[in-house]
Formats: sequence, structure tokens, C-alpha cells
Amino acid sequence: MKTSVREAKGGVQILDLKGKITIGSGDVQLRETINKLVEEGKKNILINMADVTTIDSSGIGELVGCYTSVTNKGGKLKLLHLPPKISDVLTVTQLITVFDVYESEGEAVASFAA
Amino acid sequence: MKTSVREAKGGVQILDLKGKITIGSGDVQLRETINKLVEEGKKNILINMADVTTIDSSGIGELVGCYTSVTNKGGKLKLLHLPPKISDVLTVTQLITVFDVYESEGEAVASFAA
Amino acid sequence: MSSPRANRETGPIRMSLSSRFENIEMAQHLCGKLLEGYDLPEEKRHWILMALREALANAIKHGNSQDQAKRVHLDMDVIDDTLQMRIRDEGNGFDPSGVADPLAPENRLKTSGRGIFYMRTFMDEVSFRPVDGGGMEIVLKKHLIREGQKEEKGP
Amino acid sequence: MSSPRANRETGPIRMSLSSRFENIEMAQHLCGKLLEGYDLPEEKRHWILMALREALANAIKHGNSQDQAKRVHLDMDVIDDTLQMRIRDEGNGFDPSGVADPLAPENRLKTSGRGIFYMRTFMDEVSFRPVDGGGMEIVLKKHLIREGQKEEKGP
Ligand SMILES: Nc1ncnc2c1ncn2[C@@H]1O[C@H](COP(=O)(O)OP(=O)(O)O)[C@@H](O)[C@H]1O
Ligand SMILES: Nc1ncnc2c1ncn2[C@@H]1O[C@H](COP(=O)(O)OP(=O)(O)O)[C@@H](O)[C@H]1O
Repeated sequence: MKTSVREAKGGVQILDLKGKITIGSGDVQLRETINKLVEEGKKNILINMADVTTIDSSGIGELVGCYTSVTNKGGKLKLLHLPPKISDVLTVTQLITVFDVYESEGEAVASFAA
Repeated sequence: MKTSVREAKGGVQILDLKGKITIGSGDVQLRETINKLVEEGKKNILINMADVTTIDSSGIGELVGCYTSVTNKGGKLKLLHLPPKISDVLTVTQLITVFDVYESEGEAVASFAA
Repeated sequence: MSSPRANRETGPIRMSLSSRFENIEMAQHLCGKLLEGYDLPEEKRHWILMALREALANAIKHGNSQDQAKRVHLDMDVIDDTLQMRIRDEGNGFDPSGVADPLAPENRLKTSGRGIFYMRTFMDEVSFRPVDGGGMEIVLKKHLIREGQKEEKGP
Repeated sequence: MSSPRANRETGPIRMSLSSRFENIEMAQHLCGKLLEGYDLPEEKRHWILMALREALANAIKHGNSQDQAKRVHLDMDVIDDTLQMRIRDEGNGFDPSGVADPLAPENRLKTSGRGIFYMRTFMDEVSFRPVDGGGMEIVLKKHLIREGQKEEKGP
């Protein structure tokens, strides 16, 4: 998996993920990237999932773990551009309602200010 | 493998092969097609190899068998458009000199009249 | 020419791999090839491969504790249009009835515990049995529906 | 992040297949996946897969006499950048020294007898040994040359 971070309006951190978030490849990396942002005091994080090709239960677990650690620090973690299969996988485990999910980057970024 | 036969000038039968000539798939089919032409009294056969994707030792064996049976009936069997890897495979077993090989269909067809 | 049906039948395919997560893709790749003979909707193929991934990940992680000297065994076959995959590890086994429900409110935000649930969601049948001499075997089954069938189990 | 080298190491991969020619592609598919980690010229990859095909075809045809109840076993591994494939059948074995030279003038136009010759042409090392309890094992080796190396053995 490749990760890169950009800053949008209002200090929102957009994390672009690319590739697989699967056990032993990408799962730990995701957690470390989020932890680093949290340590730097970044509280509003938007994960752009558009280019995530595969996710498994470990990847989903990491996503949930990131959600919890950001929320515990008083921050917000939201998701952008969920590919249909990842959306399905979140739906069946009733996680889709946990995450705020957006289809438009502009709307997503604006939502943090609300 | 797919085979189709067209007739060119001078009654030359052009056999267009497509796909694999490998053990259990295409090797026997090639022999049967050639045998049928020979039985029908067709003596000048040009095999167009352009779309042959893979060949193995069984396929090469069948090609040699076809050559022999056509030649034994007083006919000629020639090859057209040999893909480089098939040419390599014929070369290492010193079969490339056995076959008349052409790069131009027109020349190949004309050669039977010579 | 043989019928498409006959072409598809391969007989049982067995493989075994060293306990590394990277090897999951090897097994998926082979399973994908086996499924090529069937005209599956891309979605269905994807869910089957995901279920296989979850079973292999468990065998490598929980079963074999990532000990690369231990092997993960995969048997695949299609019988009466039903894909059957057996995944076996060389670990200590476990009691599947003791596995927590990931949908229970107290588990919803856990960082693990969804693998078996996904397998059950995506496959028609999931069963476990302890292997003689240690280790766990998990059997995954999925009917490979033919033309005209568009209905999908799973999400 | 681990080095590309480490990513490539899979540990030994074993598979077994029912004795059908159609299954040759299954094994080639898996070998192709194993080779993906190496930056091989397409030609080289092709010759390796052809040698594997020949060995499997012999195991199925001559070794197991196409008896689908008998299995063909393939072990693959890359050790010190050398691909090593072992192909084993459940037949009666044979004496490789008794195999005729396909380049001898009297054999040049035979319809068979080129399989082992192709394996020897395309691989660095080809060896045979009878297996305890019957059957033949053939070992094929090929060094997987790294960047900067353009030279090819084989045609
Ligand atoms: N092959 C196995 N060997 C031993 N224990 C296993 C095996 N597969 C699953 N388990 C146990 O079942 C639990 C639930 O597995 P699963 O639903 O896949 O979630 P996760 O792997 O995220 O914990 C695991 O935590 C483990 O304790
Ligand atoms: N696995 C095997 N078991 C028994 N005999 C074999 C095996 N492999 C090869 N042979 C013998 O060696 C001969 C030469 O094999 P090969 O060079 O591949 O040519 P071909 O398969 O076309 O005969 C075969 O005809 C067969 O008699």
C-alpha cells in the first residue's frame, strides 16, 4: 500500500491510500500513518479510499482501530470515495453507519467545520 | 485450437491455426485436419502459424507427422508466418531446415507452382 | 471436442505453502485459475477469493503462529458445480463455538474478530474440524451458479 | 518496509494434480505467479514454463499413463536466485540414459521424443531420479538472473 497526506481547507488531513490493506501488507502501515497524524495534533482526518484495491478483515480492523484512536483524541475520522466492494464489507459487519462516508471531497472537507 | 481452411491460387490449401497446439489440446486436431485434406486429394498445404500462441513437443511432433504424411502422398506442406518462439523451438531440434518457411503468403502460395 | 463441462473438471488440486501472509496471493491466484472455467460474475469470484484469504490468514496467524516451518494446506475441488476448499494448518486448533459475534454491540468496534464472519457471509457453507495430530481444518463451500442465475449470496 | 528480496521468498510451494493434460496450465499459472517477483525477460519466463509443461506432460502421459486417480506432484522453490522445480509421478520410472537423441538423423522426423531435449535446452540443469515406491522424479533448475544480465541460455 502507498499512503500520502495532503492538507485541505480548515487543516483537514486527506490521506490518499493506494493498493491493498490486507494482513501483513498495508494494515500496520495504515495504523502507523494515522498514529503519526494524531501525535502531530491533527484531529480532522479524511481517508480517501478511491484507489484501495483490496481490503480484508485485518484491514477493516485497522480502519476501525484508527477510527477509535482518532475519536478518543477528540478528533474526527471520515471516509471518502468508498469502492463498492469495501462498502459491502463494511455494511455486512454493520460498520458502515459508524463511519461518515462521502462521495465528494469538497463536501467531506466542509463537513469537518460543521 | 481453432482451424479453418481456405483455398488459394493453384488449389493451395491454406490452413489457418489459432490458439494452442499442445498435448491433449490441438495436437490431434491438427493431424485430423491435415489427414482430411490429404484424403480429399489436396496435395499442396500451407499452414499459417501466425495466430498459434503456444506449441509444445507434442505439437511439434504432430507438425512433423503432418509433414511426413503429406510428403509421402507426393504433396507439399509448408509453413507461413512462424512466430519467433516457434521458430526457436523448431531450430533447436534442427527441424527448421526440414520445413519450407515463408513470411509472405503470396510468395508461399506461388512457391507451390515452382 | 469435449464439452465445456468436461474441460472444467480438474480433479482435486492440492497445494501447501509456507506460513507467510505473502503466500495468500499464490493460493488465490491458483483458485482464480480454477474458477476461470466457470462463468462467474466478477463479484462472486471476488467474495470467494476473499473468504479463501480469511481462512488462509487464520491458518497462518492463529494456527501456525507465522512459524514459517509450518505449512498451510489447501485442497480445492469442484464437485457437482460446488467449489469446495479445505484449509488446514499445523497449529493447536480452537473451538469455533467460542468465537465472539462481531455484530454484538460490545464487539462492533473491535479491531479483530471478523474473519470467520466474512467467510460465513460469502460462502454457502463453512465448517470446522480438528485434524488428527493437531491443527484445524476449515471447509468452505460455494455453489458456482450457471447461466441465468444472477442471484448472489453475500452483500 | 521489507526489501524486494524478502518479498520474493515464498518458501517451498507444493502442489499436486490429477493426471489430466488440462491441469498443466494450473501448474504453469502458479509457477508464473512465483516468477512474477523476479524481473525476468518474457522469453526466459516462457522457456521455463515450457520446460515445466514438458515435464508435467511426461509425468501424466508416460509416468501415470493418464490414470486420473494417480497424481502428479510439483514442488517449486527459489533458493539463491535459482528456481528449482521437482516433478514427480506415480508410474514405473524409466532409464533416462536409454532415451534416444532427437537430433540423430534417423530420429529427426519422428513424431515424438523431443520433450526431455527441450527441457535440457531451456533449463540450466535437468536430473532424474527414481522415487522410492515407484515413479520418477525430475528436477529442473534455472538461475533467475538479475538486472544487467541479458544473456540467455536456450534458443
Ligand atoms: N486456524 C485457527 N487456529 C486457531 N485459532 C483460530 C483459527 N482460526 C480462527 N481462530 C480463532 O478464532 C478467532 C476468530 O477468528 P476470526 O473471526 O477470523 O477473527 P480474527 O482472526 O480477526 O481474530 C481468532 O481470534 C482465533 O482465536
Ligand atoms: N515420467 C516418465 N515416466 C516414464 N517414462 C518417461 C517419463 N518421462 C519420459 N519417459 C520416457 O522417455 C521418453 C522420452 O521422453 P520425451 O523426450 O519427453 O519425448 P516423448 O514424451 O515425446 O516420447 C518417453 O517416450 C518415455 O519412454
